[in-house]
Amino acid sequence: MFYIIGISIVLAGQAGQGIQTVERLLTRILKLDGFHVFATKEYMSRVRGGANSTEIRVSSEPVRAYVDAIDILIPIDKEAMKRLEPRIGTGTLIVGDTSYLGDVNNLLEVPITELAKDLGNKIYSNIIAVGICCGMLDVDMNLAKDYVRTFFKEKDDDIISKNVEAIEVGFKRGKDARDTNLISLDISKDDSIKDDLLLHGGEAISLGAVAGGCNFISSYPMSPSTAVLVSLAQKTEELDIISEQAEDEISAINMALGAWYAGARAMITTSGGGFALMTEGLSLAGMIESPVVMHLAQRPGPATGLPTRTEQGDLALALHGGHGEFPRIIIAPATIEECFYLTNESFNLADEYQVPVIILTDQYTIDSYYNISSLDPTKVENTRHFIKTGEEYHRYTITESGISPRGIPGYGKGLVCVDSDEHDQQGHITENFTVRKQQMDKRLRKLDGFFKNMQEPAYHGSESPGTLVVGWGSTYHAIREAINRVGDESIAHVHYSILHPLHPSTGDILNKAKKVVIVESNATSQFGRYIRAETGIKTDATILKYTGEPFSVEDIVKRLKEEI
Amino acid sequence: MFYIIGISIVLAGQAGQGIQTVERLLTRILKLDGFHVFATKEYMSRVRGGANSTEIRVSSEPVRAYVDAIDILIPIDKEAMKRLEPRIGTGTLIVGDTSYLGDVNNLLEVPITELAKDLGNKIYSNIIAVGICCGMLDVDMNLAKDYVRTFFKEKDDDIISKNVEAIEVGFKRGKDARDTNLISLDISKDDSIKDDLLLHGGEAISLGAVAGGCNFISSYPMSPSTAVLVSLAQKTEELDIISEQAEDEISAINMALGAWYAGARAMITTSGGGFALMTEGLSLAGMIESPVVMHLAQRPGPATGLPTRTEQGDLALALHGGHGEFPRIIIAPATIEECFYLTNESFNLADEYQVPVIILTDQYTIDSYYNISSLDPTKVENTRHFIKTGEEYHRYTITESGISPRGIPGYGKGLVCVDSDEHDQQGHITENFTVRKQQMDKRLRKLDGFFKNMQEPAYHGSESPGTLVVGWGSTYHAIREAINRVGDESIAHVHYSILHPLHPSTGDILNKAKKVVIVESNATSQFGRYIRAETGIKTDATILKYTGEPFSVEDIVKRLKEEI
Amino acid sequence: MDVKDYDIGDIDMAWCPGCGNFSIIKIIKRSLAELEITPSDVVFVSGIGQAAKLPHYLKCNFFNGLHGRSVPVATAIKATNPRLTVIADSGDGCNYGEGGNHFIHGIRRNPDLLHLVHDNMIYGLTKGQASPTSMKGMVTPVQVDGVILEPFNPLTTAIALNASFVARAYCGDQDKAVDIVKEAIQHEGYALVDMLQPCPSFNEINTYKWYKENTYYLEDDHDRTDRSKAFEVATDLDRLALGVLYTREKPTFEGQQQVYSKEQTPLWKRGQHDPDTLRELIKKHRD
Amino acid sequence: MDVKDYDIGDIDMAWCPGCGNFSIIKIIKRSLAELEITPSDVVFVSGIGQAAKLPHYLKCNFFNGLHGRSVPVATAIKATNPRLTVIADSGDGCNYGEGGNHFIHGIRRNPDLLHLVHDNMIYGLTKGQASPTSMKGMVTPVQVDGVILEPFNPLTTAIALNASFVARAYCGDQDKAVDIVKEAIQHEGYALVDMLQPCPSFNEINTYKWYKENTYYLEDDHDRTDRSKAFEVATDLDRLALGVLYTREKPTFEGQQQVYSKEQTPLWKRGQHDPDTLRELIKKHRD
Ligand SMILES: Cc1ncc(C[n+]2csc(CCOP(=O)(O)OP(=O)(O)O)c2C)c(N)n1
Ligand SMILES: Cc1ncc(C[n+]2csc(CCOP(=O)(O)OP(=O)(O)O)c2C)c(N)n1
Ligand code: SF4
Ligand code: SF4
Ligand SMILES: [Mg+2]
Ligand SMILES: [Mg+2]
Repeated sequence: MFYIIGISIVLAGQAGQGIQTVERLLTRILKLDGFHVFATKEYMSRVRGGANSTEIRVSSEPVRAYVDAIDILIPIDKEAMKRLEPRIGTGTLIVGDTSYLGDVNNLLEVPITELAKDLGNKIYSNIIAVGICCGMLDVDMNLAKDYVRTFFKEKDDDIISKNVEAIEVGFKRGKDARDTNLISLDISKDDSIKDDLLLHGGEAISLGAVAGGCNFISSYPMSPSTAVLVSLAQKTEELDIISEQAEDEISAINMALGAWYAGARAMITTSGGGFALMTEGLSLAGMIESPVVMHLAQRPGPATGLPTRTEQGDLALALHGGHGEFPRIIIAPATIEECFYLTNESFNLADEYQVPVIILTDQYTIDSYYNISSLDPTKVENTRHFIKTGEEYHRYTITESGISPRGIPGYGKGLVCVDSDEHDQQGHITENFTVRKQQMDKRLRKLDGFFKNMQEPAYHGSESPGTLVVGWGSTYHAIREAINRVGDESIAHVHYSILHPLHPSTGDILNKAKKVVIVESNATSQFGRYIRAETGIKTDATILKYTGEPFSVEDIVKRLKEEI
Repeated sequence: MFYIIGISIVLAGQAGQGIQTVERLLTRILKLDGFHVFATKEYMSRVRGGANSTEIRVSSEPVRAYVDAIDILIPIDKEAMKRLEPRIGTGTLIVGDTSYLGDVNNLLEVPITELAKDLGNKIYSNIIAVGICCGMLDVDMNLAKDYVRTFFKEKDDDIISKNVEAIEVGFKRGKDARDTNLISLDISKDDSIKDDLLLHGGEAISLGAVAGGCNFISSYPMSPSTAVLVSLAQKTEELDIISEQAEDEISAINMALGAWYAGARAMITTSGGGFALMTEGLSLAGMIESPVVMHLAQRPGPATGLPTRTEQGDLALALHGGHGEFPRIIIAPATIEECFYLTNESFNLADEYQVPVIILTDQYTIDSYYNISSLDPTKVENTRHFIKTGEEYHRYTITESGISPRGIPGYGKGLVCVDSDEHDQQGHITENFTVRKQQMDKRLRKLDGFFKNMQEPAYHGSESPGTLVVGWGSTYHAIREAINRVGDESIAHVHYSILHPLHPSTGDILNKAKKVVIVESNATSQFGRYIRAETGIKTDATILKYTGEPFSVEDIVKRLKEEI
Repeated sequence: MDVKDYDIGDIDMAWCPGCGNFSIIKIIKRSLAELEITPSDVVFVSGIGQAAKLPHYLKCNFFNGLHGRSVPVATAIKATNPRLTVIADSGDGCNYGEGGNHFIHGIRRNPDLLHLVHDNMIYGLTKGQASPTSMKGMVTPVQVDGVILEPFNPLTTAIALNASFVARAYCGDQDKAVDIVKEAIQHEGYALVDMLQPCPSFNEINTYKWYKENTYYLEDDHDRTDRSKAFEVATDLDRLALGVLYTREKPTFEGQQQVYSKEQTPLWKRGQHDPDTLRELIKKHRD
Repeated sequence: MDVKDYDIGDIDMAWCPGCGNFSIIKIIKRSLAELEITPSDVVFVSGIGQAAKLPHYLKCNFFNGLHGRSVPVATAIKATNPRLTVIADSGDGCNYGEGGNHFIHGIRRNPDLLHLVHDNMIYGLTKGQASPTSMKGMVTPVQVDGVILEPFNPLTTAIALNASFVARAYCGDQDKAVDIVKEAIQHEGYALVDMLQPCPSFNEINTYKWYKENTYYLEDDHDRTDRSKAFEVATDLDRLALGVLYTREKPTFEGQQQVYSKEQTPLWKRGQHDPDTLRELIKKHRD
């Protein structure tokens, strides 16, 4: 059984040629017209030029993963083609202009640039491309035109009507191709999804943060994490949020800790290099038992690496960064919904356990999206964990749970004393060995209670499978679709969104499988190593990718077939 | 069989009371007189006051580990007593003045302060204490006096003779105690060790570094790592070394990388918090394939922790610090000799494999010493690995070994281009996925060749033991002596000085034992976890200490007896 | 309030006999008492060093964080709860060495803080290496040939950054130091007080005597608003000027935050964000 | 030498059309050519940003390191091999933001470097957030209400730190910029050139036109050794002075190293330390 969901359209051009506008316009129009959509983009670490592209999948059922195969390719310039060559197959229809495409197979010739110029300017090329897709997909034209009008509403009337015309011009070409049976696309529409949401992982995280009560963000820009800083900054008009661009990452994490100390719910967002710089501060959070939420959006390293590409290469850093020993929680959302709900939850967990919570995403998660039905900002109940202090308040009281009631300065009569040195219950420096051990033990038992309410890892398929595929974080949907495509009932899938502490059922789950295959976007199987460190179990095979590209469904299908 | 080597003398007082002078004087005199000695100190994170102490063990055979038991205690003030109380046993002879000691058992009353005042100043108290020890141990008085004269040679004649007098005054008291059979110490002298060396781990590392060709050190002061910076700075008069105190640790590591790039052999020295800050730079070394030697002297964390105490809590950080994936080597010297030879070797390894080499020590290693026969600066052959470049030189040529010949600017006609972004063979930024993978694979295979010449872990005892004790780094001698004391033939001991890559024999070695017990100065058994991640083997029991104190022989004996 | 109200009771102070830090803590207590500031309304933020231990010896809230990082922490505390009196208090090494970047950018932000720097021109706690303010030629165990770096001048730098309050005090002269510190606390905006402090244990050059001989007080008619003049005064290293060199009124960091445009309530008192607003924000993603 | 000698050949340049960086690379090539410096004798050290990509587009040795860290790397390279011409070359965010602490202390060290800062008053590569030098009020996706921080003034700061060469240039005026850069390279010691650069993609305020209207060249009779005067000139933000504002002769960092007191040989040429000296050092530990 070959199980392909809908079609994939790839639009490509230079940075600055409006590929992002195309993506936004087209996915919105399609969704409003009742199509399920998925979109992800890939782009170079530069501002203009180069070759960027966006993949849009359109389907009559939910579609949520990246595929290599391109059904329709609309390149707006030549460079784009070169880069996409490996993905162009015999079934790929290329739409565009021979003037820059040259001699290619399966060409639907549309003189996009010419048509745009006829409208008065080359810049309408991208909107024409949107129109072509709409035409091919038989989109409701009025809806498309309305959307274009709203989209450009800030612009001059003339520009608005030119854009509407561009859509029409493109639409006609697309419809022609359909009418002449050059292409035949049978994707049915589903009216029930018209009110669905379209938002990428970065936005879902920042919405999850505000749902979790986040009211302070301090960060230093770094791709691909900046999306979260930007989207929280944009909300400071409507919401009580302080957003500050720090001079460096070290300042950012220390500000966040100061903010929690004074009663805020603070977060930082960064990428690998910035996180490395923050690890001293992470260790400080461990020592002073400060809550803090840290969003680490991974990109390929080491060092500067590939700033705008994706990887899951910083798990080991998230697990072990920072000197000394202290508890932490690591979460890797697998879906847009989880980006929202788990981020929301992270603020409660950080506050309750007084530990750093690291949200581990990657460029792919940040920049991808698909339609989801809804997000409920009150579904996760927000709990508040600081107390009003009395005169005799001691910040680091020894308790059985390991959690000492947390006061904040200015609320109650007590003094709140926190110290990065080893300290006694009052927060004063100590060199007493017994006190040291008591405080260490107290800190290290804080998460013992965490297990009781811990979400089970997602499990699909037989409980004693022939092959168990293990994944974490952003590979979820690609694995799901790949397993569906392979269509072998003996394959099961377990997926981790809460990485650390590792769910205690892990050993049992893995032991029940004949063969364990792990999928990770890194070169050394960091999660596999971590599972082995925790359970002793070695995965039987690894499916790894570390080129900087996300896993495609085909990547996993191909390797899975080799492994079963 | 109860196996105690020689006696242990503890001298204690406030910071600033000259306890370090005492330690230095006494150990030198004893060694020159033919006694085997061991010394270690513990001190507070302050400059004056508090309570510091030094333990000196004296024996007729080599003695190299810390013990809890105190045979002779000479406190120079009251505070010192309080702190040492847990270590005072029924067999402890306390020497000093009732005026500050009060009512204690086993007191040899010597009015030290009075006697010092008689000599003209309270400050002679510490030298009198040295004299007492010399008297008790029947040291050659002329030798002691000569040594004191040389030791104070920079001082005024008057002060020199007062110090000599102080030694004599103390000596008489010590000898009296001996003559009256109050104490009887039978430790024989060994003339062959008079030329032995006495140097602490910090000094051995810095000598090892210069033997390895180190000619550049950039660092920021941080206890307990500063000793290495100081001792290299002190050598800049005699040797061609640039020593620079950086404005922060980030600058320090980046300077070291700049220095290697331009052809120096550079190192940094730091402790956990500083190392955390350097991890971005560590990752840079990984990416640009720069050699660099990093000395990480551990102290208890998290955060500021206990700045002058000891722990093995930063192994996970050394293993996983830095974002992205790249090879590194981690070495943890177990002896003074290894501090020297393995540091020497580190410069060759870093240079040969173009990787960061982390030398992982701790406060205990840095501040402890015992007599060793010699150190040979030419034993490790220094190899030089950079080449003269030709016009067509490419820094990152793909090679089978993964090692690309390293050029330096100004030597040859080639240009040396290094880049923190992913790069092509020439060192230019790339976003080509294939090139990315090639360069990643190249970097990750660099250490494949490392295994062939890798030193075996030290092994003592039966090859299929009932109990196998696993240790690493600074616990070596304490484990050795503890096993000797327990005297059970079924116990074997394997000890790691090269931690990463882990020796491939590890699984086999551990599997042969009925029970594996690991000894670590941390709370979470980081090396145990690492072994499990590598081999799947879980240690059966852990002997852990994380109070900030070093392991004593007794600690291990007690726990070992429980475990066998 | 009385100076005694800030006493913490019996605590072992880790400073050396004769250290300038003993005077500094007195200066601080007197300043707070004279300004009638309740201990529970003050937050001290320090880094690591001998100076940075000060908050432990005082009745106050404190955040004794990492070496070099007190300014960002203090800035965030003040922004989160502007009702607190926030004092960033640490050593010269901490503030001008490890924390140099935060010094610069902290000034640019202009939070309403007292930034008190114990300037003993040495690294005390780590046993006597040069600090950024150490004088040229000073020999230490690390600077074996003497300091060769140009000493860092915190005052010229702060004036160059157009800091809103720039002062130098000397802890050996408590009355005058109290005046300066009080003014700095009352000043709305970032206020630097570089507090000259002898370190008898490690700094043999800048002794009590040296400070006496090499400092002078600014005249009453010194025009604090004259930036160029203040700069010129600050460049003089032979005679160190004491007093308030420069002030400039400007809006504070926290004062300019959108969150305080309507109400002054500290963030912790505000509760969660309004769910309806969140729902609206989410709905926007329908198209 | 000819400007062409620095051409790297066919390479894809990641800069936007109309960017000031194209002028800067020309200025650099011309300066090097006119000073007859061989490509293999030059090392460029850059950080991360659009500016920091420059060394890739030039025939030279380069160390394109981490964001913010070019100054310590460059300092060490020069100290390790003083025969090389070392140029630290990066953006304003890189040097004054992330790298602010190295900027301060780099100046204090006074290595013989050209420190060239492409000052476009914006973070280019990360798509238009404020940089330390962004003007007040500038609205960006992160500074939604406009920049509220006091802009960082690199020139007043460098003069406050008594830097040995402080200049501002404008890349739109290549001839004059070449003169300034050449002088900075020839200057023995640390030389800051803050190079004003339009960023047509993200900075809509500081355009070519704006720079034309808001800059002027210092008169020939400007006294570069007058620190107070230089400071005053540098404080003026309405009219930005171009040219060399301040110079001060002082010994370089590498020049003061003990290793070069007898011979100038770069470290790599010296081989291992003498084993006999090492043996002596070890023997000292016999007592
Ligand atoms: C990241 C980091 N680096 C280094 C240290 C070690 N350290 C502690 S205090 C100190 C210097 C203190 O000097 P200063 O700030 O002038 O304070 P003082 O002791 O002179 O009062 C240093 C380097 C540290 N704690 N953390
Ligand atoms: C540690 C770290 N933090 C953040 C980044 C992301 N980053 C790359 S370039 C840049 C800003 C560049 O601005 P600037 O230095 O002014 O250069 P421009 O692009 O304007 O030329 C940032 C924040 C990074 N690479 N490393
Ligand atoms: S080291 Fe110096 S500054 Fe620190 S407490 Fe002692 S005398 Fe004071
Ligand atoms: S973003 Fe700005 S500075 Fe960077 S290349 Fe483009 S125009 Fe130039
Ligand atoms: Mg100091
Ligand atoms: Mg810039």
